[in-house]
Amino acid sequence: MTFDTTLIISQLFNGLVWGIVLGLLAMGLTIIFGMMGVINFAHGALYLVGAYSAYTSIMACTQWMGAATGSFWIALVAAPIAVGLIGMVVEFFLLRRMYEREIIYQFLLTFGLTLVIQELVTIIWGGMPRSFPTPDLLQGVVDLGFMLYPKYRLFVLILTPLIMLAVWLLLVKTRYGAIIRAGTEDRDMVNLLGINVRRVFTVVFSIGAAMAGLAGVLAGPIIGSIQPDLGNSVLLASFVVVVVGGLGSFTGAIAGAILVGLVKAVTSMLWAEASNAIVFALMAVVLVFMPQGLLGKR
Amino acid sequence: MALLKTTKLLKYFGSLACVYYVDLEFEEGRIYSIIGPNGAGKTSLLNLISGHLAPSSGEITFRDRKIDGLESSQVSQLGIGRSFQLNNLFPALSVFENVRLAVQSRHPGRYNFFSNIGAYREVNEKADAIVDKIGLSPSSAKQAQYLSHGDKRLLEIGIALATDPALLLMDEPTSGMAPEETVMMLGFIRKLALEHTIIFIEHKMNIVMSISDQVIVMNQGRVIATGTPAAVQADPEVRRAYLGGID
Amino acid sequence: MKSVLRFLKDPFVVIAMVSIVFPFVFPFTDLATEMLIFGLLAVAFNLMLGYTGLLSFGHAALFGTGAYTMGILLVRFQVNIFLGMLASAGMAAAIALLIGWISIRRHGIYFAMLTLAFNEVFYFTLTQFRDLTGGEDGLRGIYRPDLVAGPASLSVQEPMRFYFFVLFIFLLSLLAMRRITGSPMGSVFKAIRENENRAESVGYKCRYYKIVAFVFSGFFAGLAGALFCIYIKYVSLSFCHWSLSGEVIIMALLGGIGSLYGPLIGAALVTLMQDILAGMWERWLLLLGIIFIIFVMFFQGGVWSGIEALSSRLFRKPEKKEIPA
Amino acid sequence: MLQVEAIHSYYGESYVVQGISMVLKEGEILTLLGRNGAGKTTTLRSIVGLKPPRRGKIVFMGREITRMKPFEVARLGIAMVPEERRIFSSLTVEENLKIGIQKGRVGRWTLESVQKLFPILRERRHHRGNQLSGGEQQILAIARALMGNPKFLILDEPSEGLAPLIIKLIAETIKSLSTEGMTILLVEQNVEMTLQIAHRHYVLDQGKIIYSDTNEGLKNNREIRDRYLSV
Repeated sequence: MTFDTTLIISQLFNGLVWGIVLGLLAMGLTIIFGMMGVINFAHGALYLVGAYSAYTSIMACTQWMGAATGSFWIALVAAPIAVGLIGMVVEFFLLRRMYEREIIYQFLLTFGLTLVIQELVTIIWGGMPRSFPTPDLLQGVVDLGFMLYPKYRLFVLILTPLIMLAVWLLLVKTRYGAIIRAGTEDRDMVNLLGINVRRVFTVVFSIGAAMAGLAGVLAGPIIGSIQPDLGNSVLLASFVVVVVGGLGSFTGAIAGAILVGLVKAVTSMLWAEASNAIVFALMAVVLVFMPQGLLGKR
Repeated sequence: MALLKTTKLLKYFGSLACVYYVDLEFEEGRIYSIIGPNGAGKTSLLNLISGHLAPSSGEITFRDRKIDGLESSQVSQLGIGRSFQLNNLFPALSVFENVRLAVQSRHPGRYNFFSNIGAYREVNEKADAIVDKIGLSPSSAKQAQYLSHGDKRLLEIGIALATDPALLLMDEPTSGMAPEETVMMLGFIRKLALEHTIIFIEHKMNIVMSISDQVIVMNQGRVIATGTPAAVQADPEVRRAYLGGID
Repeated sequence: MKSVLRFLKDPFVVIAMVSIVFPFVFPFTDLATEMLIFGLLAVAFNLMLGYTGLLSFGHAALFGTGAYTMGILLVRFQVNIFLGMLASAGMAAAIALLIGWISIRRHGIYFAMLTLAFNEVFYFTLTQFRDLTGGEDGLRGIYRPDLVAGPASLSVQEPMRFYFFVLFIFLLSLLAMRRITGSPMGSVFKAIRENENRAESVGYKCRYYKIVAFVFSGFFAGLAGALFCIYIKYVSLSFCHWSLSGEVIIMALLGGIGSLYGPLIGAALVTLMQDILAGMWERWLLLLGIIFIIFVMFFQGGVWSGIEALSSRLFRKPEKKEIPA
Repeated sequence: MLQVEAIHSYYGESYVVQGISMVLKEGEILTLLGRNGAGKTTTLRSIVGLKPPRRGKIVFMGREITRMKPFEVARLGIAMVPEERRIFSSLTVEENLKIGIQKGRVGRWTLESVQKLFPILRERRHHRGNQLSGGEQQILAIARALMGNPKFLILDEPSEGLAPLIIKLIAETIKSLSTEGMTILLVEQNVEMTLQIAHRHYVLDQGKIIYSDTNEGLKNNREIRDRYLSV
């Protein structure tokens, strides 16, 4: 009996960890949508790039410095920066020309981008799965008193909310954050106040992209092995999260992520194959009965 | 019997009442104008009548039939036509197609999905007649988005007319028009009044005073006066709330 | 002479003529057949995006429904081919009705998300009925039946014959969709695309019309699925995967969503690229993605509007867009 | 200070500004009058770079700004208070003001001095933009423009839809800003108000300037007022 409860609790914890990683992705999506009105279909691809660039950075560090000490921590910083830069390039050369167009076209542009990025990843890293190492420091398990739980997952469970909090504070408490929020409402007016809105948008998109990249790094050791179709399922899941939580709402994204993570954990205990479909069914139900999502505005 | 009647009509947006206990009666065959400063609740009142908004409480009856809570398509089918303050057209369709769509909405053929649209003679003829009536025959084949502003305003009304409304709601039909166009529009509204009951929102006082039978003055969601143009102009509360600072 | 010329200016006639001659010029008959089938799917899809303004991410489910229905009817009941196709299209229309009835309540991107969600749920449902669908292994044992109508029968095993059979169905469907878009109801679809609120204000219950558009679209998408099933003699879960929905969107946009025929060109191009490039380079999707991005950004009208502009120059039609005063 | 030389601007396909020229001197209050659709707002949008003219030239303090982006124009010291105020409704009053700050442009106006000028902005500093009345929004919009310490202030119909008392307050503010040396370009429908504060007027009709005169001149010209400006 005790064995069963431990199993259930650890499954719920897994759901929570997964949910919080999704939450990070969803928050990136939300920032991009909330600030720029763009539904970023390429978010999953950016997550993919995050995971792969972290992988490469870990391998490279290991090669140079011998032992794998610290290499994960370098990747944890380097990969989001790399992905953020990619986001910057994408915004600057592609998305920027699309703001005047209907939202569907921005959606389609990022959809095409997904194809391109995913293929590029396959070309660069090959189609075979690659195993993603867990950092030495976080190997093994911790005794939580009521159960043993992998150190790394616990680490993710603690670190991710801190990052979310930091981003949230940046957006809500600083003048730059106020500018970003103002930019979502009325670009022309912000421009008229002497602020280069285009640059603000570039920054916003690259922050959102970097968050997707970070989620990719953090997820690496959890999934253990990475392959080029990694982005797809995660993309769909994070869409579900933002829709369930309420498009454009931060708290909604986090609440939605945790809900989806837990639902997924519970269903994978009861009926594993159905867990994906049930998550989507959840989204459909929310959309039909609460079109603004759980915590959406308007 | 009043054609249209509102009883204790109330609409809240959040905690703000944009229409506050409005009781009005509209008789058939007259021209009513609604005036008031920005944010007085004029457009909201029109939206409540036309089914674009649902009231928070209160009742609207049209020919003794309760119409509050109906969808805008149902309200339209009952015989209330609506034109909008900002042009609300089918931009990539031609003038003729814009009007024909509205005519067709009253025709049983609208459910037909397998015959050529050109085969409905009476629909096409009526659409032509209305395009002619609003004076846009020369640009009948032009896409609505390429019309001049004044012509767009006319088409806006043409679409509303094409549904054969007994009651025509017009939101600032002359907004943004040049002086000569405004004069033409006035003549047009007078002509329409022979066949339709009209309620319209207007900012230009000389227009309001010259063509309305009844003027309704709103301020902060309330109706503060109703009556003939002369009576309303003389009303001290109206002068204070609305006319005061401007003239 | 003049009437002949006008006849030739009708895009439908041109398409019919080109596709009749095509297999004699183009050496890959099977590929040509595939182009027709996906062309039908893309045009069906565009009844929604191009004509009604609804972006569906669920057309893979409708295509798959058509294919599975056809496959199952063949394997289990050895059904008549025409009956089977009708049943497949009908089944897809029914699924479209179900998905549409719920999804249509939301607009824009929410609508797209809902159709995507239903596509996923549908996909999963198929994996669960393994006895019926063959699950992950796909449905096997499908054969291409002869065309049987009363006492007459005709074999379509030979590629060229099959091509013309598909072409027959294809042209029939195209004509039907042309009637639909040119009908009074078709004009309401366009009105919804242009300005749904105003359409509602003049008295159309738009929800109803949107569902009807979805059902029509589903019917022809299902038909395309059924044709694909007897073409490839196999049905797999990948037919229902949402990435196929994505591919259809790409086809439609590349060809141009502004006309009935544009998506045909897009479908033909994508199918061709898929076959030729995929043979040369495994990662051809990269090129497809880049081309797609370029079209989304710079060629809103797609290939078709380019062709139209060219042909109007050839026939010296007066400029379509009037110059405003 | 500002020279507009024969600018032509289009709105979509319609030819809205048909060769407008004007000159503004430092410290002066100039108005653009005319009916709806006369091209006033488009002229303003052309000046601040939101709608660059197709032809013509705009020079501000000796620098050509014709093709500059709006934020670059703003950084030179031109502030615009647009029609409908365009307050950021989800931001607080204080955040709205802070966004108006421009680094490198310091001067008389700071959060404190603006709040001193309009005490209501201090009282309501934690309210969101959408919780303000029309008059409060107009005040906030003006204050937000001042936060960037501009040399030249453009106001598009500041009195529109406001109560007489607020209109008076705004008119007085405009006047006192001008006595402190601010150059002001005002677009108005409310002719009475502009006659009380402006130095010179231009009257626009169908995209062209059809009349220009001093304040006294317009006051005495009944014909122009009746023909183009009567409410």
